[in-house]
Amino acid sequence: MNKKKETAVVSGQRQIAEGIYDMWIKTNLAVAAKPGQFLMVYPRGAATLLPRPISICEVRHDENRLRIVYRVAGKGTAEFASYREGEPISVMGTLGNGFPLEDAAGKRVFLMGGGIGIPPMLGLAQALAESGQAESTDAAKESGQAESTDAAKESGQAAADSTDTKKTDGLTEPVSVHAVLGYRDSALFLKEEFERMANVVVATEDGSVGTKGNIMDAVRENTLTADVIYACGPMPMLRAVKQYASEAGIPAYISLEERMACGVGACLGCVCKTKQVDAHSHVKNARVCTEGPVFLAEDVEI
Amino acid sequence: MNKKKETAVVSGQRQIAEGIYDMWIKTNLAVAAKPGQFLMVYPRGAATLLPRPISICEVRHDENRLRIVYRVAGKGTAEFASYREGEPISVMGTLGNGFPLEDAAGKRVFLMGGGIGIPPMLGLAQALAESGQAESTDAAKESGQAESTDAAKESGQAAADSTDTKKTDGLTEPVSVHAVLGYRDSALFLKEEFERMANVVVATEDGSVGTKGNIMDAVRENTLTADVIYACGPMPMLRAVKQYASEAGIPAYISLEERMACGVGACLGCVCKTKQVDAHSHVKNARVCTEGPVFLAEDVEI
Amino acid sequence: MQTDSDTQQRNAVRIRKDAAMNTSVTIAGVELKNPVMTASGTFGSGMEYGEFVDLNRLGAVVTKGVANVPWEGNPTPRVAEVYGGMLNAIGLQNPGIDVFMERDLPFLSQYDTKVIVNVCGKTVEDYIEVVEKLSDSSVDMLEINVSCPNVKEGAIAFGQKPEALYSITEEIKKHAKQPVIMKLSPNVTDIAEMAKVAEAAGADAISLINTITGMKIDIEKRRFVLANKTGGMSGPAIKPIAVRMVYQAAHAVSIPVIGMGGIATAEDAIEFLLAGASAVSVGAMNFVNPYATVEIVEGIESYMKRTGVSDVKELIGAVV
Amino acid sequence: MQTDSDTQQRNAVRIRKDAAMNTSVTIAGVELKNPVMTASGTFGSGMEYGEFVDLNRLGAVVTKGVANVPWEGNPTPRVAEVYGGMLNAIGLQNPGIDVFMERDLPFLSQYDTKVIVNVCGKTVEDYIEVVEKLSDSSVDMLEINVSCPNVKEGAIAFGQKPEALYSITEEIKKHAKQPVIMKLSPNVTDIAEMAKVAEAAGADAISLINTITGMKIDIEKRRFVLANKTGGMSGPAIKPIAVRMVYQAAHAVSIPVIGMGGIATAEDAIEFLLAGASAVSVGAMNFVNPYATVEIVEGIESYMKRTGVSDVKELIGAVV
Repeated sequence: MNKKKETAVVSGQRQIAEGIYDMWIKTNLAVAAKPGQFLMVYPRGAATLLPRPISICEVRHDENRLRIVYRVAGKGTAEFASYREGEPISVMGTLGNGFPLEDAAGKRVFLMGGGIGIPPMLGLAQALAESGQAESTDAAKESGQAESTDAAKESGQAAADSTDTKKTDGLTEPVSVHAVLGYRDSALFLKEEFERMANVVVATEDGSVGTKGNIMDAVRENTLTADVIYACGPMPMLRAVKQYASEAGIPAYISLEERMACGVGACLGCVCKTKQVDAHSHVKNARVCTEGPVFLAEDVEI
Repeated sequence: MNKKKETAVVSGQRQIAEGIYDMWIKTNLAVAAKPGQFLMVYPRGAATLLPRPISICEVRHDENRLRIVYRVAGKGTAEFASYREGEPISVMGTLGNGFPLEDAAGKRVFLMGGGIGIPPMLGLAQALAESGQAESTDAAKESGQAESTDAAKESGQAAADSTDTKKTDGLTEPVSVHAVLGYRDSALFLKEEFERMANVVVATEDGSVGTKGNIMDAVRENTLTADVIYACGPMPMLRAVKQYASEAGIPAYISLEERMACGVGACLGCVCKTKQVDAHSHVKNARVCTEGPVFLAEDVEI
Repeated sequence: MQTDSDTQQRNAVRIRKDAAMNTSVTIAGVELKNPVMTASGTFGSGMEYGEFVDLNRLGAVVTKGVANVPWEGNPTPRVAEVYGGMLNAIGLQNPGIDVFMERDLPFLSQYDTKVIVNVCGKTVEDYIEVVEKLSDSSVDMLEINVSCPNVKEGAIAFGQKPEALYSITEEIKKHAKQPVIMKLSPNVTDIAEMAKVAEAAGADAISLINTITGMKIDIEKRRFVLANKTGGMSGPAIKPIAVRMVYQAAHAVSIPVIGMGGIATAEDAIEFLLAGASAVSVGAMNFVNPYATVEIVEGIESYMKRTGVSDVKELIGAVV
Repeated sequence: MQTDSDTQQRNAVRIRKDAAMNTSVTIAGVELKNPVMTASGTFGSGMEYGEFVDLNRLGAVVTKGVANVPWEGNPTPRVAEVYGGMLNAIGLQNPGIDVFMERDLPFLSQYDTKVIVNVCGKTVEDYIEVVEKLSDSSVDMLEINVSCPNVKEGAIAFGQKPEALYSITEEIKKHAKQPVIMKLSPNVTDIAEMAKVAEAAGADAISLINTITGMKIDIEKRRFVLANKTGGMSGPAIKPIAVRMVYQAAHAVSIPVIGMGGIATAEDAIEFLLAGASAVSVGAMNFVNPYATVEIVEGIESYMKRTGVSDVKELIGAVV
């Protein structure tokens, strides 16, 4: 898969919460984009030269369109927020490894998103839902769908084993998907879209909706359990997710953020600490932009 | 007269020759603007912070509008050239001393413009024409218009004396106005507008129209003479004007260009060498932005 | 049509300074009503920008450099734009101390702001002549320019070598009646060392950074853009270098540090205060926004209000 | 939709290099097909940007700094944006010379471009170990990093003092089989002196400027943006300082100078050549435009064509 920088076109943008923008981009980069990958978006302003890494929220492969949902956090993103339909936008992509969908097969899945970490979980929720559809139209019909559901509930191991028999085009349906979403307040951006594809549980910092507190509080309050976790959000949340997963003995795939410059693995700006010596760097650092942004929580020191 | 920086509005812009743009600006700065003064125009781009000094081409006091005609010479002016009607434009003004109109009273006048030095001469031509109209409606009717015309032709001194008797609102009509305009080629921007107010003589570098050569060549070829000169253009042209005026024993007011930073006399970037010690600087340097841009040619070393 | 000064005036009304808010700072015993000053050479003697801002709102006005006699300065072009900033090689053109005292000082004295005279010279004697002429004047402080990169003699020659800086500082202190601020050059290997030398020689304060020597070449005409070939670079482009040097200098000495270099906004000014500056100067950005100084005064007040800072001195050196 | 690489390819076709046009330059006996190189630390070992540009088009690839053993580098955040540029404090993270020789060097050797290895170390012995391991390799030149501002030991300590620079240069020359380029720090008072010292100690060429030490403070969080507090500044913002230093260095020595600092376009590259650089490196701007290097190669060719320059060497030091 080749990385490219190109001048794409904004095919639509709207504000969906205070400071949160929802933009569709017409770009050839959509062809190979996967949930959990990101784009580098380049401001035009001469004072803000570095590209901004922004997670891909949704992909329409057939329409050559990508969706990004981002928070205005400075001059660069404020510039992006001013773009109207039809304007050019300078993007590079698609970057990063993305979430391993195959590990959701036959499992009870948590999609955990906090704040501006919520948007990339939407694309993942869609991909998981589509894997289910794919299955129900072919593989699922062959093998019957109830079979592994109970097994998966028993243990993650059992579910993992079952994937071998069920895999269709590398994907199989998860048993259940809970989207656990943490917001600041009642501005529940994207929540309705999640509800079409997952069971949604909400936590808000101000307690205005759902559980007052963070996403782990919401999990406890709703006595939810899972076999695998996918998560994106602020570092304190990811630390809590890592600890929870470790105690529960389940894998957690977490998408990390770090200040980046190049986005392609050249500058070594965006490393995270790893438990083992990294195969590329030969030290205990992995490049978030290239080896990540998604890591198995137990592999990284956060 | 207070200087101000303000966010004005572009009220229209068109390209009138290759790389030459004609922009009208709606601005309160028009109130006190005079021919030969200039604006500082500020690019928005973060790499191009310094304002660009641009001569005022025309003023409509009654409409709060100013006209600038400028050449695209770099990133800043290229940015200005992209502005559409209704867009904001950041300007400071009005700056500089302007041309002394009163010295044209009762004289045979040369307005000499070379290249992008042509536009400021248009506003001067208008002001001189208006001074004539003002006169013909009041002062001229009283004293009779033919009187000083012959006297003025005899000598500049006689004409200067006559201004005392004819001055109306500080202005009187010149006897004749020749606009001597030097262009690169046949792209004779603004020429038709000059023709409504002055006798126009053209020189082109490539000889495609009028005299082949510079404006002094055109003066010689047409055996024109004058009692006072107003000029704006590139330095070699202004040097030729200075020499011509000196040999002819007539005053020449020349508008100088120099790289500027502040535009208000603070930075001392844009000085020109003066014959005598300058009253402000106490050295033989005058600030083009403040003491100028119009100087009596004999007062400056160019 | 919205004039930028209208906006400024509206803000002035909206962001009324809290009575309990203390914005004053003290440099070498001189109390400034707020930490915002002008950078020498960018504000004339205040007259030109007095048409745009109320000089009474400023902590201090620092004048264009003044020598013992008039200086003609360098040939033109003297200024050039660079990415995010500018180069200048004015060469310290000035009308000399006598004209300054007759014309500029009386003008400045009308205002309720502190007056800091920037002093330049080719020899130590030149500096001392100016310093002595000012000794009975109403001038509040002296800033000694030993860091102008654009003149051949004097100036930066004193500011790039520790021994030279020490001896000129010591000599000026012997003759100065007012507190002495030594203005340091960034064109050095070790700014902390230079700061310490100035302090050891008796300076009451230091200010930095002066401009950084730069060059621009016109590739079409194949010649230098500035007649002087090199010029001093200023503007937002150099701010990170200036913040670093202010931080290093402030942590090397106990005398106050006046920080400058690319300050365009209140946010920039606060960054310098947090790095250790006791006051800040606005320089080249006056050319870009003639209202910058007062907007920064107001912006610091609104930051203090928003973040619950009652005394601006709490910000000084708060990031370590 | 127009991809930037499409544009680049169209240009490549349109601006066919004139057969009579000579773009090659020679540095210490090594002939580069054109004067455009990459700046160490901004281009990895070529692999990452090989997805964007044809490495065969470059005069040389200069690798990320390599030490005798793997280095972990600094904590994050390691990078920050500043006005017209960036700060970095990577801290020379690298996999060590053995991995470099096993993995990166064979990759680079596939291409028809010169390979210059940037060497870093904490002690003179560290440097020499790397230099000796490379002595029988296919590497064309060595660039000795004595100017990284982001590591506590070694690096810049060798690059800011004339005596230290002299002795490490002399020592490395004793062990190096390939030509040695000393990469100089701009964080010095007198770059011409440092250039002369490097030449006197036997350097075959010098390269400059490395990054300028800068700092950025987050005024909302009241903390340094970089974990290392300071970082090296690069990008268009520093270009005028770099051009000035290249000019001063080139006029102080007779060995070739490789110029860099904020080069974003062919025009920038040509400015450095005119100032006296024999070759140029593209650094931080690779991050902004991954096609920058090849666009600059092509832009130099089209400038030569337009202005009637048949040999790029005519441009070197042409403005005095």
